[in-house]
Amino acid sequence: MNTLLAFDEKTAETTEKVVEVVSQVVPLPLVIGLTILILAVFLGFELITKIPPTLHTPLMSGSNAISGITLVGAILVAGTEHGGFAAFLGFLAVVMATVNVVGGFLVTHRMLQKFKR
Amino acid sequence: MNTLLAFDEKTAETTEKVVEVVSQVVPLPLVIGLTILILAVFLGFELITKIPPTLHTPLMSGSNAISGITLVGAILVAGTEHGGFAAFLGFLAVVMATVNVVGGFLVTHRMLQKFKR
Amino acid sequence: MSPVWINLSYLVSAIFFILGLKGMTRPKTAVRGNLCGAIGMLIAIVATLLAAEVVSFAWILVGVLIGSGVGAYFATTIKMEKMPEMVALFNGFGGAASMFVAGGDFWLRTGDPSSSVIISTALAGIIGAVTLTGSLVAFGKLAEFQFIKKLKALPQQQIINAALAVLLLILVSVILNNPSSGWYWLIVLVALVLGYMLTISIGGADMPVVIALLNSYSGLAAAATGFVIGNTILIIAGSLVGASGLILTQVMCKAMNRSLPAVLFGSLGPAVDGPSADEVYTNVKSTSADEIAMMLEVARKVVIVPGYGMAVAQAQHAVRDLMNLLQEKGIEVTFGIHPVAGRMPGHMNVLLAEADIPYDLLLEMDEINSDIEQVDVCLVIGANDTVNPDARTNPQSPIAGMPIINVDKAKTCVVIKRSLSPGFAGIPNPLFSADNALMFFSDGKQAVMDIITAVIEG
Amino acid sequence: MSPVWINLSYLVSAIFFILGLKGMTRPKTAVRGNLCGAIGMLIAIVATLLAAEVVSFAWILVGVLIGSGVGAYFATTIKMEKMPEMVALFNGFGGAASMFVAGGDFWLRTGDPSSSVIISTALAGIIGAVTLTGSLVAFGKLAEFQFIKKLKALPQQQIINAALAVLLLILVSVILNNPSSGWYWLIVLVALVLGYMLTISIGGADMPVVIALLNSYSGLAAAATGFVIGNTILIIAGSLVGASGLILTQVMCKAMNRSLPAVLFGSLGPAVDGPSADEVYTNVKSTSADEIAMMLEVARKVVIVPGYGMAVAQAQHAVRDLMNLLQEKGIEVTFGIHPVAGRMPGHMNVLLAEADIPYDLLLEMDEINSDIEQVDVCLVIGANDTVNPDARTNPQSPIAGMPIINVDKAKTCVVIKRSLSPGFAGIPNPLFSADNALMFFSDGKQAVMDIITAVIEG
Ligand SMILES: NC(=O)c1ccc[n+]([C@@H]2O[C@H](COP(=O)([O-])OP(=O)(O)OC[C@H]3O[C@@H](n4cnc5c(N)ncnc54)[C@H](OP(=O)(O)O)[C@@H]3O)[C@@H](O)[C@H]2O)c1
Ligand SMILES: NC(=O)c1ccc[n+]([C@@H]2O[C@H](COP(=O)([O-])OP(=O)(O)OC[C@H]3O[C@@H](n4cnc5c(N)ncnc54)[C@H](OP(=O)(O)O)[C@@H]3O)[C@@H](O)[C@H]2O)c1
Repeated sequence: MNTLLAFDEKTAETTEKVVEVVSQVVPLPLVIGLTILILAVFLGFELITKIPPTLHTPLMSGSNAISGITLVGAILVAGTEHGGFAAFLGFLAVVMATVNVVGGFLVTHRMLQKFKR
Repeated sequence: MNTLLAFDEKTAETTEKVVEVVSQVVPLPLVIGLTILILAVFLGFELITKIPPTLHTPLMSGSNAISGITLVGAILVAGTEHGGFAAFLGFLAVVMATVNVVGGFLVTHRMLQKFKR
Repeated sequence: MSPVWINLSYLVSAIFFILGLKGMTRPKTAVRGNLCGAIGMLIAIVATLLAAEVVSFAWILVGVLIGSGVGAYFATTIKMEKMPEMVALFNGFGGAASMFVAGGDFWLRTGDPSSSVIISTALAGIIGAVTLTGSLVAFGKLAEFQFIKKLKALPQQQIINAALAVLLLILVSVILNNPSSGWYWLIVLVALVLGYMLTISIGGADMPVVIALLNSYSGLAAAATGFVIGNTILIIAGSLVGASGLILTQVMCKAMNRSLPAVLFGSLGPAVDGPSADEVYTNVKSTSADEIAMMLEVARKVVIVPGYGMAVAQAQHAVRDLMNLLQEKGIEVTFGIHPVAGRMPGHMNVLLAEADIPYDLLLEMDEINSDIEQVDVCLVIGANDTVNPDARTNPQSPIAGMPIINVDKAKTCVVIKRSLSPGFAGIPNPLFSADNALMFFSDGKQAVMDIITAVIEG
Repeated sequence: MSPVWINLSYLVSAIFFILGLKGMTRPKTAVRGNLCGAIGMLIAIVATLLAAEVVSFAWILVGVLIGSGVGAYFATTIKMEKMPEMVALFNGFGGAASMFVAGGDFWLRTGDPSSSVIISTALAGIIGAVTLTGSLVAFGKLAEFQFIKKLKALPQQQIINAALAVLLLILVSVILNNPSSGWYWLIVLVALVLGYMLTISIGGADMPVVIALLNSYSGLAAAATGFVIGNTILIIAGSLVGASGLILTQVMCKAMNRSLPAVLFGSLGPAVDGPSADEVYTNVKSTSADEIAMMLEVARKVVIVPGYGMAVAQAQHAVRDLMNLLQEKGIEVTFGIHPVAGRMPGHMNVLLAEADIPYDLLLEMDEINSDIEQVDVCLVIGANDTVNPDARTNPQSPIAGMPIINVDKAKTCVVIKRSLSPGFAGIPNPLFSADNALMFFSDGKQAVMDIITAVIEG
């Protein structure tokens, strides 16, 4: 069956139906996630090996701030309609991730301004 | 609905059914494809700016060979059970892409061997 | 906002993160790079807030307010010298957040999750938990809390750690067949203990490596969470951070000539069979600010080599004043920065930049070493292990092979520190009794100010 | 093989491509890098052959056999001088393949394809078709086929091109509402014409830029095809190639001090108001092999600057012999390589490497220029535009601002070429009548062999 060609008489119909239900969002397939991971890791290596030692401390605090991206997940969990325990966990995650993000970017900014000239 | 969390009572069931039908392959969503494209382009830029001018000719013929990756698509089209005109187009594509791949890698190899010492 | 648009926003956010890191490759563009990263974060957050599945905003709002307050407070009040501690602490928060998100998502799941989701969840929990307790220990050790010092590694530490790791593997295979939240929290609990156990046995001197590694972990935890909730931006940003932390770890290990496993599982403390301090310090000559001022006034080339002691003494502003004074007299002043001077990579650069010392005067180790013989006076301020010639000459030394700044090869070398006590590696330094070396025993800041006064008056 | 495994194989293949490009960053690892790329390709192909939807292998087998035969024949028999032509031709094949794949897939579709699929298909067709005819024209121009020379650009070329582009836009909006194969082939037809039109008006001297750009296009066509069939490896590999071609284009444009639009749409041919050859060539002194040999024997530093003429004359092996001879006499010989010498970037490096000249003797333009005043004899072999001092001194010159190798600043400069006829830019070169310049009118290879004989005999 021609699924890799994204074409197939039988599946075409079924797929279409689902597309309606989950409103065009299909859960990210594992292999695709891995592909994105590998590309990003390689890209990260190339980018970061170019950063000079002078900037290694700001790099550390800055990338720390970026790892606060998990805030996105925290918001999704904290904002769920089901509430309860999960929402509380989400709340904790929101607090911690926000400290990470806000504190990280701010302190990096503070440091980097000294390097401007 | 909690689709971004890949969780939802109603869709969970439907998704599962489809997963059976299309045997875990869902057509690549456009945004995901774009994400992969952007990551690969950035990675390409970082990698290729590091290649010294001495190797620019082999780089050109080598990346030419890589662009023959369209052979993968050619095989899918040429090998389809539906045959006919499409398979013929696929055949043409297979020939051309193979020339590109085989010729490209071979000639690059020939050139690079001179650089070994 | 429809999911397609949200995902497009995530893509834009990823581009901003990448451009942000590209900006960090040069001091001139680094501020802009950091702003880029912050904008990327903002885009991702706003897009998520607009997602259809986010329906109740109370928790989120309160959480963001608290978090912003705490984060902003720390970021604006922390002293530059305390950066390592702060990074360690924030790292832990990042790991904890991922751990909670994965747990919350698992709690919400009703259907039978696929095994890849379960494994991702378990990974996010494990890495997040290890990051949390590991970072807390690192924080405690860097801040030199007394109670942390009292906590000792257990005798069979490595075996216990291995047992915990095996236990985790078993628990993961259990949760694969019984996907219930209870098992998740048990896994997290074990991982929390493991994180503590792994770091408690590592010496304080190696904490910067641990922090960088945990930095990498906090990124990986976010990436694993990305697999849990099927979110590309978490995977991309997490991977970038993962790569960043790993590279910094490598940089440090190389600068200390040690392998990562040696840092993580190696023995610590000084080599027992090394020479004692009394054997080494036979020829120590101490000097005064006036004498140093006289030497400086006839010098043509002066190199200042700062170390952790400069950070402790907060001497960077005094050092800047000394530099200006000498430059006015036509003396060439540069700085020799060892890659692991201080308590985190780039630590010295940040401090000196804070004091408005132009970064093009901060030379890397190799550059300084290449013509250190031409240097008239080398002023070592609170550096110790990074200028210990034993690393070069004594193959038995615990720091043997570590590249150092060869201050002992300068014409004269003045070492400013409070006593003959050792640096973080805990070993004596033969530099202090070298023929061309003079000791100025004083607090770093006070010493530099005394020298300034002496130069002005003399 | 199940789709998951196929996709995993594609991921492995992508990693090999990336490692391959990383290998290309150093001459020592480049062979391995290229092999890596080939292995990546093999993995992708084998995985695809094992896909469930590939059921009939006859066409594939025949196609692969023919393609391999043709490819291997060209690759093993082509002369190194002809690389630019070969790359141009192969580029075209890559574009054509993507165009056929997209067309074949479109033909196979039965349901209503989504608009993103239609647009991707149209893009693959358009880019592929433009790449095909563009590359064929580039090939023809480089191979200097007579009939290509006779084809002239139409008077209102730019307007026609714009009209074709608009027509394509209209056709794409049509096919969006009537997704039928007929429209697809009409689009392809128009794009084929556009590709021809765009390149036919570009001067032969700019063909290398065009080839690099088409190289980039062939990658983008593959990436677009990846969107059509939902295949990640096509997207990744295509993007890598797209980036590669674009960077090479930039490199060349910078080395010629021209913008890409100026290359693609700019005027061509010599500036009409420039000085004529008769005005410039008033002081031309010609010399002989014996005289050159005498100068070489008393020289301490010799720099050889090759250009396209060396490729035409296939003089690289003779040059190698001359180098060995001079080195035996203790004379320092290096090579000055202009980034756009020859007919593609790195052209000279490949030729000289073919003749076993170590690549560390091949210096880049800036390096050579930095102490060219110390050079006793500069031997220019078949280079012209890349050593034209007008670029530096005459702001009116069509090549004004192009960085050149300043051979006119060497103590003596010997220029080997067959006549006073101009290089690819078609403008006279004041170097030839400079006071310190001597012309040796001869075929490049013959000239070098004559010099060798003279040196040996003298
Ligand atoms: N930076 C990193 O990323 C990193 C990473 C891993 C490991 N490390 C380790 O950290 C160490 C860094 O070496 P280092 O040379 O910078 O420092 P160090 O070897 O730790 O020595 C610091 C010296 O500063 C002196 N000091 C402390 N407070 C002072 C004050 N107020 N005024 C003047 N002097 C003062 C101390 O001597 P007194 O007590 O006598 O004053 C001490 O000997 C190395 O062992 C390195 O391997 C660093
Ligand atoms: N390499 C690239 O990537 C690239 C890219 C874009 C543009 N270009 C353009 O290509 C040109 C390259 O400059 P170039 O200096 O290498 O070459 P050139 O300016 O094209 O000049 C080549 C010279 O070689 C001589 N020649 C031809 N056959 C010869 C033979 N058998 N023996 C000896 N001499 C021979 C010709 O003069 P006679 O006929 O008198 O012998 C001619 O003047 C530039 O205009 C550059 O802008 C190159």
